[in-house]
Amino acid sequence: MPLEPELDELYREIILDHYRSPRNHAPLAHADVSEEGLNPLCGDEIALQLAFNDDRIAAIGWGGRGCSISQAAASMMSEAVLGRTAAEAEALRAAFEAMMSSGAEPDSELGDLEVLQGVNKFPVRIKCALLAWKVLAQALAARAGHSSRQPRQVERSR
Amino acid sequence: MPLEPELDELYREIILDHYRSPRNHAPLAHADVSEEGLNPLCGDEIALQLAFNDDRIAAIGWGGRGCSISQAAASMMSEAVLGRTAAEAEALRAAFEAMMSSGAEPDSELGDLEVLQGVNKFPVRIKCALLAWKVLAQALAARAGHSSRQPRQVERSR
Amino acid sequence: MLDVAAIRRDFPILARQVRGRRLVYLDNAATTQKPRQVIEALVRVYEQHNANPHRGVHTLATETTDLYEAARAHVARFINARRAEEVVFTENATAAINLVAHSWGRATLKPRDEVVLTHMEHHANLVPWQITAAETGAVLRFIPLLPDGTLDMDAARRLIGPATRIVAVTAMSNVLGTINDLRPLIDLAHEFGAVVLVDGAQSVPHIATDVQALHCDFLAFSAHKMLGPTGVGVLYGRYELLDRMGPFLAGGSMILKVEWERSRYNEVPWRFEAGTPNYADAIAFDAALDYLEALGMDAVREHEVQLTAYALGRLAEVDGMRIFGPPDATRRGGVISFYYGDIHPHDVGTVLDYAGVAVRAGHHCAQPLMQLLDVPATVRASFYVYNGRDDVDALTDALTETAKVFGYAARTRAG
Amino acid sequence: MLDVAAIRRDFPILARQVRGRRLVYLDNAATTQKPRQVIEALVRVYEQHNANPHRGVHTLATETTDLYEAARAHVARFINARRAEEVVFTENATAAINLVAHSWGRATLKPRDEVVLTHMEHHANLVPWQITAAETGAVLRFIPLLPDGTLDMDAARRLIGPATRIVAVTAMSNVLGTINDLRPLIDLAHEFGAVVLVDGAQSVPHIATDVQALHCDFLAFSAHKMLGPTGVGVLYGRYELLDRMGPFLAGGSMILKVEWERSRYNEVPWRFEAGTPNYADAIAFDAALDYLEALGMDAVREHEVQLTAYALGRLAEVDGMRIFGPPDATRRGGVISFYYGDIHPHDVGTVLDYAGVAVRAGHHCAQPLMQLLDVPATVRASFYVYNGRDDVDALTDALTETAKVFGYAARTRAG
Ligand SMILES: Cc1ncc(COP(=O)(O)O)c(C=O)c1O
Ligand SMILES: Cc1ncc(COP(=O)(O)O)c(C=O)c1O
Repeated sequence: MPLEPELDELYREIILDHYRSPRNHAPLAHADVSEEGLNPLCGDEIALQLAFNDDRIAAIGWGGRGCSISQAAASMMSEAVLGRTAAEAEALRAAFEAMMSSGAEPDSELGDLEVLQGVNKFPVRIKCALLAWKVLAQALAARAGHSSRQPRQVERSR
Repeated sequence: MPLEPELDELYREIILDHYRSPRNHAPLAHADVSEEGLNPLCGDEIALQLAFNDDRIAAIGWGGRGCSISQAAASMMSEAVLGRTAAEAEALRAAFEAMMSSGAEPDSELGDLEVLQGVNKFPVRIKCALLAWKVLAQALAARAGHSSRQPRQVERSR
Repeated sequence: MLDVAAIRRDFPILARQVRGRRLVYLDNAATTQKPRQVIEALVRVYEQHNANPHRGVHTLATETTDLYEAARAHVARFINARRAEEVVFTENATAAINLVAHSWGRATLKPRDEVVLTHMEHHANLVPWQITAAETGAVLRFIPLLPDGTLDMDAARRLIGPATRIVAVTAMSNVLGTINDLRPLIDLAHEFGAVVLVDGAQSVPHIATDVQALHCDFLAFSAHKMLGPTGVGVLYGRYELLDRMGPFLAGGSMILKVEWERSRYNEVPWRFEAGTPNYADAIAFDAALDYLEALGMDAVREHEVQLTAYALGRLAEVDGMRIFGPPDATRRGGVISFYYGDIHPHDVGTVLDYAGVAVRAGHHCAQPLMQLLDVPATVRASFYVYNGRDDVDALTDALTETAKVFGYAARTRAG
Repeated sequence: MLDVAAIRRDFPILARQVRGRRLVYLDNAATTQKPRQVIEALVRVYEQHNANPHRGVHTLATETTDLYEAARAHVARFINARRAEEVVFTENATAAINLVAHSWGRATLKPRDEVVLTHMEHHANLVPWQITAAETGAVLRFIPLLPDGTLDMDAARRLIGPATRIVAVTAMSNVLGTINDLRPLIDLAHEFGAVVLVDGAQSVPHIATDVQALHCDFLAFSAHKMLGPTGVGVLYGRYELLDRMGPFLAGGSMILKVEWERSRYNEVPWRFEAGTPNYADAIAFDAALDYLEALGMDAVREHEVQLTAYALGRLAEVDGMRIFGPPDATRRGGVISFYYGDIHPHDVGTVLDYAGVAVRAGHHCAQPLMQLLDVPATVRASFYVYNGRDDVDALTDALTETAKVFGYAARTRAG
């Protein structure tokens, strides 16, 4: 029973690599903002911390647990936004979400993140790939001062 | 569009006669027991009063409103039990209920009441024919001392 | 205009006979029949997709979830809600109103706050408010009716005021057929900061509904009264309102995070859908909406206005007929309640059944209104898309027969 | 023994393919598939009888009422209730438990009264009690689990005492498969005058149930988990208890006499069925009970014990497999939760789906239990009458494939 090529599209080697060796996977000692989110279907949880230098993300740390997609997506997100300004990170988030939700052709600036496009064929897993990014959006909003106090939920699972 | 014979079985002339000219259809001035019952489907209501002489039903009066079957049945019931002892009335009630519920061959002592047997073919109307008799049962029970204070409901409509 | 003959062919039950006669189904205000398109949609769920939605990653669960949420989105479009999340699926319209009486009412109402209802409410929009009022100390006020069966708007303007917290009113009476002019009532309620729940159980199936144009805060209705299966009701609620409401039924799916002693609740609308929803029927309801949209809700309304006008005319020819509700067919729905001579409605219903004509005889879940009308019950004939003039004729013919049985001197002047 | 091949032919959906592979449906604890006998019964209601029950004198209404009440009587026989009136139809098991938490709980519980639950309850038998406790001041107590996933009966004996008002406990865990030995618990509760609600959502479909032998006061379960349609739950309650309870949902049918300001409520069980019931699905549920009775509930149980034993054996051969719940198949139902190596259940579920194997991956509406098990979620395979050893083999084969994807060194020792 060989696996379908489609399944390989989901579990690309680079995704599994991030899953096994997550980057920036530790809490920050001094964070400017901390946000968390969860996906009630599978219990995925992501806690995210950002430290800024002026408007630039100077340090990022995250924790949580969940499936390979949610964890790899968080790891890749953390690499992708580190060093960017809030506005750049937000633009990247928007591009990523567009690729995941609408199946739009990936924006070339997404780089490695493009490997997650395969998740698009697995509607039920899209939420997994988006979780970390939603928490990022919360964190950026919180920093911009629209913070909601209590931990916000992210998306309802499908 | 001639009416079916079956329908004539339901609306026998004697039933319509009792419906148009109900017997004992007036409240008693001096009642020993008063009970009422209702059928929530069609809003049929029967209020019944009995006066006893020793153990014998010396006077009977009833009021209420409802369909031809419920009103005719009440009228016929009032004639049938007047002058009987509580035990005789109860026996008659049991015989009548058996005829209506199970389609059992009518007990010969039922007399005129037998015309209501046709209602048996109209399951939804059986409750109508039984309403007055259920109130009678309440009244007899009340007199025997098992009274429930507030007006009891009779049967749930079908 | 609707092509009634073609429509009838879609409804398998209409081929059935009752006691040897063609079934003339005129009990549509109670529940409607189902076209094969709806029955087939239901069969398709069970034969092809069935799985518990919202809880699984496997293909069947994904398919069922998508179909279920697509049904929700379709309902939202059908009533022009702003977003699908404004649609909560419940067991029936009654459960939808109970949800509001509980989650909004018990949390909001204080002693002496006023709940304004009308004298034409169905028990479903009366009894839940009695219970909530008893629990909170709120007071029920009732907008009375004018002799023609319409709401007394002058009285309404006196009743609705600063103490009013909610106005819960039917869009169309299931007894009188009256279509209420809701917009002025809703504007009045909003002036005083009250919210408005519209009982759309009788209106949504028959008249195009636009919750945004109506400005209502809540709307409740039932799928089974609009060609859909049983077991599905809808509560529409403005998102901001729903979002502030606590849960009603509790269990799986309506939670976000559960600990032993407390829980955080899910987003709207899932917060209000506890346990396994009746997804198969909700998905089949989607097909019922397709069917109605293909006919066109304006054509449905037009058809019923014409049929109702015809029926009012035919019934008026029957001697001893007392018809309730507004005389003008354009101001009422296709629901006609009447009392015939001195014949009890229950008896009329039985004789009509012998003629194959299914009508309702009873209090129509509006007992106190019966007292106002001073009748123990009424006979009610109600129409839908598959009814035609032949059905009305069957009704009036059968009424003539009824009069014969009861020796009532009924004559139709022109029949 | 069950003839699985013959049974499968009755289930149209089992002929379906998922991504080119035979559907191996192992998500039965979430919901079961439907035999054509049930689907046909549903179609028959709509094509031949459909009318609103309990409200009409016409033929269709009479037929529907009879079929609906016959379904109720059948449910009563199926669980050996004393009388049909002890069976209340609800939307699902969740709604049935909510009914008790509301109508019995809110009316009965006082501050510091104790509600005893267990650490293996489904959210449906936890969250309603959290809400009722918050409203009444009652306190929740939990019977803990032993390492093998059974209830700690010593702890239960310490917990249940004079302050206990209700013990609400599942007959079978939907995560661990544990079948609880309820009789001692129930006797203990009764000694202290407490009532007992049994969550039978997982047990009634799989094990012959006798409420009289069990001595339980309430029992809740869902039709959709036992071959029946969605949208039907059952609350069994001892008549004397139900009869003393006030209504929950309010509206049509549940009333006896309505006035503007107050109402008198109907008899049990109709007092608890407000509005138009989901009669079509209840009637189809009757056919599901026929189907199960034709197989024989003892044969169903025997089949599942054997299949579970086989599955436990096969899964134990898979390296890195952590299986939860009692190891003895005779002490558990056909529900097996596991964690496979370090692969997240969500990932396992996705890969299995590619093999056509539908399992559940998640918290199974038992989030706090997941914390006790110290896992974020589990994979759960659950069986029913149409499952055979080939399904179990498909599962274990697919697990081997999963390990390959994730580079996890899984080997089946004997596979
Ligand atoms: C043990 C248990 N209780 C209650 C429920 C709730 O059932 P339903 O979702 O049909 O209300 C379930 C199933 O989800 C269950 O497994
Ligand atoms: C005006 C009105 N409101 C509410 C209802 C209740 O609908 P359901 O019984 O489907 O809950 C009905 C129908 O019975 C109705 O006619």
